[in-house]
Amino acid sequence: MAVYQLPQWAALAPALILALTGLVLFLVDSISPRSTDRTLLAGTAAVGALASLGVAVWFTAAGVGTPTIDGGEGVIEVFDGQFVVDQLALYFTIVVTIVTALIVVASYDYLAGHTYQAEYYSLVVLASTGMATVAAANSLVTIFIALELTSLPSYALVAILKDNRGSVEAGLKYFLIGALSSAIFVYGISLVYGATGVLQLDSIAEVIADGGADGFGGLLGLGILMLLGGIAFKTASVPFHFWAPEAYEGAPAPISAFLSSASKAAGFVIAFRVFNVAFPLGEIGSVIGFDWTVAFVVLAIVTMTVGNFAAATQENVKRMLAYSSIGHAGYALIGLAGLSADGGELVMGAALMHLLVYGFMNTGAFLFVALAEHWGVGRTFEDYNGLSSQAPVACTAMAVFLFSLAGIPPFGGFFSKYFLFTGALEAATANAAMLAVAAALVVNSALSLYYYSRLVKALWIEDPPATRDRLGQPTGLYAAIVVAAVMTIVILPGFGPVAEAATGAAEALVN
Amino acid sequence: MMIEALIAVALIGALVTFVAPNRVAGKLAFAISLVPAALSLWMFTAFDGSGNALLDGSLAFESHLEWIQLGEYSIEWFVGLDGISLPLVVMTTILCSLAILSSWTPIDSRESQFYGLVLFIEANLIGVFSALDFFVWFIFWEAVLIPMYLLIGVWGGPDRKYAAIKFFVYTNVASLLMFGSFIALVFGLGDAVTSFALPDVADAMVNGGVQSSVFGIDPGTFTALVFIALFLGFAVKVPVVPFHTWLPDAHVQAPTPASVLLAGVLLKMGTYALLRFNFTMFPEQVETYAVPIAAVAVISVIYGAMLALAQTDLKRIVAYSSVSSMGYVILGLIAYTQFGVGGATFQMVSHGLISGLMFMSVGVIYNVTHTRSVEEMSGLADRMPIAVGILVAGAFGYMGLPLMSGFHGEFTIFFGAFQADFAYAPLFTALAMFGIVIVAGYLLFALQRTVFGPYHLETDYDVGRAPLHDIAPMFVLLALIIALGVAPELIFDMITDAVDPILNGGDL
Amino acid sequence: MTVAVEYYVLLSMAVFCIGLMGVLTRRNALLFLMSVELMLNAANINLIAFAFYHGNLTGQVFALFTMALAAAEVAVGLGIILVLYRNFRDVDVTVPTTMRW
Amino acid sequence: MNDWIAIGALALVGLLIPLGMMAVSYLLRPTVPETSKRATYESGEIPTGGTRVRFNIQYYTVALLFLVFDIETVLLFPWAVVYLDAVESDSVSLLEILGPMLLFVAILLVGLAWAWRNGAVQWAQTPRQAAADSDRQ
Amino acid sequence: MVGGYATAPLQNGDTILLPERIGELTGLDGFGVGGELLATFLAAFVIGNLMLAMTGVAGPWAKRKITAAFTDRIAVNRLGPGGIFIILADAVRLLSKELVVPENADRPAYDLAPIVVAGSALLGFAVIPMGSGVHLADPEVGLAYVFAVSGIASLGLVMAGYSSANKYSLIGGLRAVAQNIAYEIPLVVTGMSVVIFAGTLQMSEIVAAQAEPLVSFAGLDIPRWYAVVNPFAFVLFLVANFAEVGRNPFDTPEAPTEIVAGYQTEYSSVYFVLIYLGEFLHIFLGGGIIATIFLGGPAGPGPAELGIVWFIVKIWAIFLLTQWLRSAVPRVRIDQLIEIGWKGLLVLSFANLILTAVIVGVLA
Repeated sequence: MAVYQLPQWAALAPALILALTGLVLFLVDSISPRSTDRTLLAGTAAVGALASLGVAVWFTAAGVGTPTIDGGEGVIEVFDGQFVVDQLALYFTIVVTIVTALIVVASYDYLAGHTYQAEYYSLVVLASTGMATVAAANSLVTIFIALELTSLPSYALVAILKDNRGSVEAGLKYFLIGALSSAIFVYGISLVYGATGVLQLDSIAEVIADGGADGFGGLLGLGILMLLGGIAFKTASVPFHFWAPEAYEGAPAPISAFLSSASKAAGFVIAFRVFNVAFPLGEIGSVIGFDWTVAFVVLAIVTMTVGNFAAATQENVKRMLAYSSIGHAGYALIGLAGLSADGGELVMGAALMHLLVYGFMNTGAFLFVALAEHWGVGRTFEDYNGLSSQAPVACTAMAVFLFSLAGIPPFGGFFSKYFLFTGALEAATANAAMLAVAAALVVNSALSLYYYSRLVKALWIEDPPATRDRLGQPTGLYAAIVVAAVMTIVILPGFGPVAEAATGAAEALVN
Repeated sequence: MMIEALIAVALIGALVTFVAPNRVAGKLAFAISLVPAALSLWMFTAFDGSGNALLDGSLAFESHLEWIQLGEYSIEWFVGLDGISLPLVVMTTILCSLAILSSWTPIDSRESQFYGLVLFIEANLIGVFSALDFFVWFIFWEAVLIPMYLLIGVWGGPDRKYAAIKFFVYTNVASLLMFGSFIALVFGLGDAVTSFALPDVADAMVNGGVQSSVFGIDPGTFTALVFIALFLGFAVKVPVVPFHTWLPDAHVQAPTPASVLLAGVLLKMGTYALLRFNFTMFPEQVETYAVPIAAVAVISVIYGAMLALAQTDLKRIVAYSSVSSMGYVILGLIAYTQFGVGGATFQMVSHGLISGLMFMSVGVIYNVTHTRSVEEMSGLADRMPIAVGILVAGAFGYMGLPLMSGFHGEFTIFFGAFQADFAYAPLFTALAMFGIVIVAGYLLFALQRTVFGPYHLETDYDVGRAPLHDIAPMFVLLALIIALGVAPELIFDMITDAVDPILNGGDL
Repeated sequence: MTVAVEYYVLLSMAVFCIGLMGVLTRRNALLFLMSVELMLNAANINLIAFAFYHGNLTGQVFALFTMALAAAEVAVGLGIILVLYRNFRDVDVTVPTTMRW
Repeated sequence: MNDWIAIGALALVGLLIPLGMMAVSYLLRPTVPETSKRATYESGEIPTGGTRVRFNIQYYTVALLFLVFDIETVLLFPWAVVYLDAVESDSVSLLEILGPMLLFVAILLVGLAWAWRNGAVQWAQTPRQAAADSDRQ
Repeated sequence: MVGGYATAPLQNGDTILLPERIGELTGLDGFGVGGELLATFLAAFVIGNLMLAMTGVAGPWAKRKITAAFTDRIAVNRLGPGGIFIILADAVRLLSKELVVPENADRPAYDLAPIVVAGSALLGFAVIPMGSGVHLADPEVGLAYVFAVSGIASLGLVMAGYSSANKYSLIGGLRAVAQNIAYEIPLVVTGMSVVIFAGTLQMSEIVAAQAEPLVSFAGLDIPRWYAVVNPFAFVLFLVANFAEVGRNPFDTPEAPTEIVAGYQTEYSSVYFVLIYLGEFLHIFLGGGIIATIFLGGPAGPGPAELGIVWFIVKIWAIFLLTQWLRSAVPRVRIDQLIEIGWKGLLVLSFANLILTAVIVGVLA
């Protein structure tokens, strides 16, 4: 495989390709600032995203990251281990790039007539660059920088509808909370640095293992909690979740999809890597006096409950989806809550699978909202009544997304949720609190089915309002939605490789 | 690979129909649905299995495929047929084709979507009856609900929203309970099973069962809990009193073909699952809980019949009567004798055909009279003799007249129930038999009111002969019913062959 | 004559808490932004002090990055606050409550 | 003696001298209260309108631009300091020490070019440009 | 405390700094820390007053003389030789003027502004080696420090402009900031190209690096001043510096005849003196920086003791240049100014930086 000959830093190719695409878009806009040639711009962005997706898949296939024992190439360290390209990195790069591609294609129609085409696309691509970098970052420095590279464009993107009060307000709130949480995050980093004197994750673990941080238990613990705060923001989980409904509702729908799928995934990859690599459960407990799994157990339960119960009370579809995405953040947190000193890769792998499936179904759901906004039918459940009689295909796709989000067969969401459930049960043998988590998962899923099916009811069963003019069929949006729907279904029979990749990544991380 | 072919044909057909233009959708769907029907009939002739699928019998058309290997449990694509499932599959395919045919008249909006969903249901039903891995089975099982929910909700009667939601919620809660308990069971079995393949689980349960205590519950209690949870989960589907309340609403509101499928096949899913899970994997518990279950069965029989007696809406009558017929099936299962279980299985098939027929004929009458109320019509016989004739024939089948499949089904059930060795078995049987009288009562009453006597119709539409594509499916069904009534051994032999291992605890 | 690291930590903690108080109490978006900057600089104080203490340059380099990122953050934030003012004629963060648009 | 203490001392001096001068002038200067002379100076005319005039939006854009470009110099300084030693030592090739900075500056220049072309640093606009821009606002 | 790093910023260059010098002279260094502190303060005081004296000379007297010379007039000549005593007269006159504070000026910003302007300008001189041991402090980050503190002034200016509650002041202050930030970057980046030569930020080191001759032929040797080595950078820096200190042709912030007197419109009496002083201090500070990093600092023919003389000559030369331009070159418009800064100087300075880096890299 040609991966051998390439220089080390070429392992970051997916991220580099994305960055290059962003710059190219900027150049295009510099050459002709007034141009709103959507085909060119969206095309460039899509090609970039797909190219980096292809590279990431190729690397995975070529066995980058898989241990050499299993005939892989082993983990590639770049820039003295500031970045590592392992299965986890590639896995999340794939997730992010898929979502990005979908978003870009969908935006082609959504942005019709918008003035800041090039800016929009380049910001999207740059944000996904940050996410792809986050996936590979192996030092708190690179993590923080990549995280900011993810956040800053997102702020601008949320507020990109300059004359739309909702969008601007959303941007403001997203930005304020984001700035606050990143300040907390970096302060946490500084405390961890103070306790250990290093910032590279594996070296932190070594220092802790050698008892280098014994004197600074409190400092370290506080630092870890603050890191948790920053991560909670990115993943839109309690206690930094309250920006999510506003931001998702106000933002242009494709951006909401982007944030709620890709950005969330980026947050989780940080959580997974930092807490597994830097603060391995075995030693950390003795140093800081408590196991961070406790924090995650609480966070998971609270997050999923808050998200789902809030979602159940919404009248506005976008808002409902926003809260439900909070709930899903809670599900994914199980992956960390279920860890234990000896393994737990199953539950973590389940979380990874869920994030991948979620990337499809949630993106699709938000893109359907984008379609509805494109049609201008309104934003509440009532406004969606009887859309199926006018746009059956899109509504079928939406039904697929919603049922998959609810975790009903025969859709991808079912398996990922099931594995989370069983993973939680398995972890319960080591940590009885996980039984509560599993119970919460079941209860919340049942609850979620209620409000998801409400929307299906509105789409399919309710009668359409008397007066609604014909609905167009925007190519890009339809393409993105249909692709997402097909993938959501196809993942079910094709779940084997997904599970394999996810568990592989998790094992490499946990052990 | 035959089963995959069946499912694939139905699925692809569903997709094609879904995007096809509305005009051709009906004919297209019917044409497509003939393929699985023909295939399944061929499979019926080519059937070479023996024994029970779960208790290491030899399967027909078996196919294994590694799917997901995660943790210590493997999930695989595992389908196959035995004497119990094959008749049901055949019945499903035939009934679906006929249902599609019978819906040409009533369905007049968004046809392509309607027929697409019907074909989608057919595919999943085939999957349900042929799947032998729990996950494959469960996925098909759940996948049936969504399209049925939409069928009722979109094309149903005036009160369809309520009915659809009720159906959806009831069945989903039930499946959640069932799913959770089964997963718990598999975990409880510990190292005895390494996969979710039903045969493995059944094997582990029959010899050995749950050994160690699970989540702090001692094995006995745990198994009992799982048994009860599963039973409740399926009871909703069957339905058994008191979980039957969703059924009349769903039936009354659903469009004719939907209720045909609902009564004909979906209810059988419940009894089939009961047979596969509770009555195959939990022999001891069956013994233990025989009396209460029998009581429930008899109650459904009598209570369902009583309710039917009180109705004036033809569809409601048939709906409640199918509740009581399902009661017979449960009774036969709990009897746990060859005739009991075998008869129950036979009754599933025959009731599927008969209730299908009844709903079709009611539908035909409704198509022309636009009412289903017994009060509003009378003397239809001289206006639409053929349809009414078939209706009467179906009703006789319901009452279990000889030479009709109903007779053999019920007779064997009672015969088996008498032999059953739990307390008061004869008493229960006698009570259940009394149910037949009531059935005869309400059916004859309804028929007398509607078909005989001078012609009169409140809603004055001009009632003419029903078109051929309405009558034809009913003829086919009637033919099948009579065929099974004359020669039950057509399927009864393979059924008993598949049932015996259950009763002898796995060893033939 | 060097100062013990504890004092730096205390200082940074104080600055951080001042920033936090500002974030919690201020309603003016600009002041909010300044408070956040305070918090970031508190982190910088820590990083540099600890770099001094541990005798490696990592912390100082990271402090440089933090500054750069803080500046970028402010740039984006000011932009957003500008459009906020254009739309709401105010920079009070409690004014925009039109989320039911 | 620490440099920074010396600098602090100078700062102290830098504070004391102005204060001293203020004190001196406070002793010397007269105060003749008269409201008219405290009016805002607008060439002796009656002050019109508020004094917080709305000014060109470009002041903001330029300020934002400055924020970014000024910080990048912070990142360049360390490089500039070590550059000579790095070049003279044979351990690293010229490309290794020069390449990253070139890349960095190149990215910056892309940003500058974009800002330039999109009129971020363009102060005054001809009516035609304004018209062309109006659809972008 | 590991390694050379932690202690590095504390140790000085090999140059003897003014505090020690004074400590030795006055014998204060015998008195421990207190003595040292006092010595340091004395040194700072000396430098402060030196600068004050220079601006005093420059402002009321030299400026007039030079301008007059350019316009072929005779300026102040009554008091003392060449009217030198006008300085005292002006000082008294200005200090004894009434202080008129506009009615809706917002204080204390209005009062703080002059102090900030004057004080910040003075701070810069701390690290500038003026030869003959007149060198207050010599931290490793000298150059960066100078740029930093010289930036503070624009804060004072915008404070002045904003707090005076006057249209002209406001516009002036904003212009000052816009101009400062527009030319700050070229300034710093060009300074960076010098750092590439010197390989350090320490002022004394930079000066030392310029000491040895570049080329020497026919007995006399051309010193390795960076103005000679890289004249392009020198010119760039000069221009940017004029803009920084807001002198012609870049004096748009004050721009008499446009906006009355810019940010200092509403200032009078001692406040005016302070701002005025601050501006001149800035001119000299800019001159000092230029002299240090481009003109070899105090270097020059003759014994090293003459260093201070040479240094003062150099900064006065630059002051002369500013006055020359003031009377020779017309003022640019604000929009031209900004666009020259962003589209011209910025790009040029980056080009200069890259060019320097490449050349240095290739030569070495």
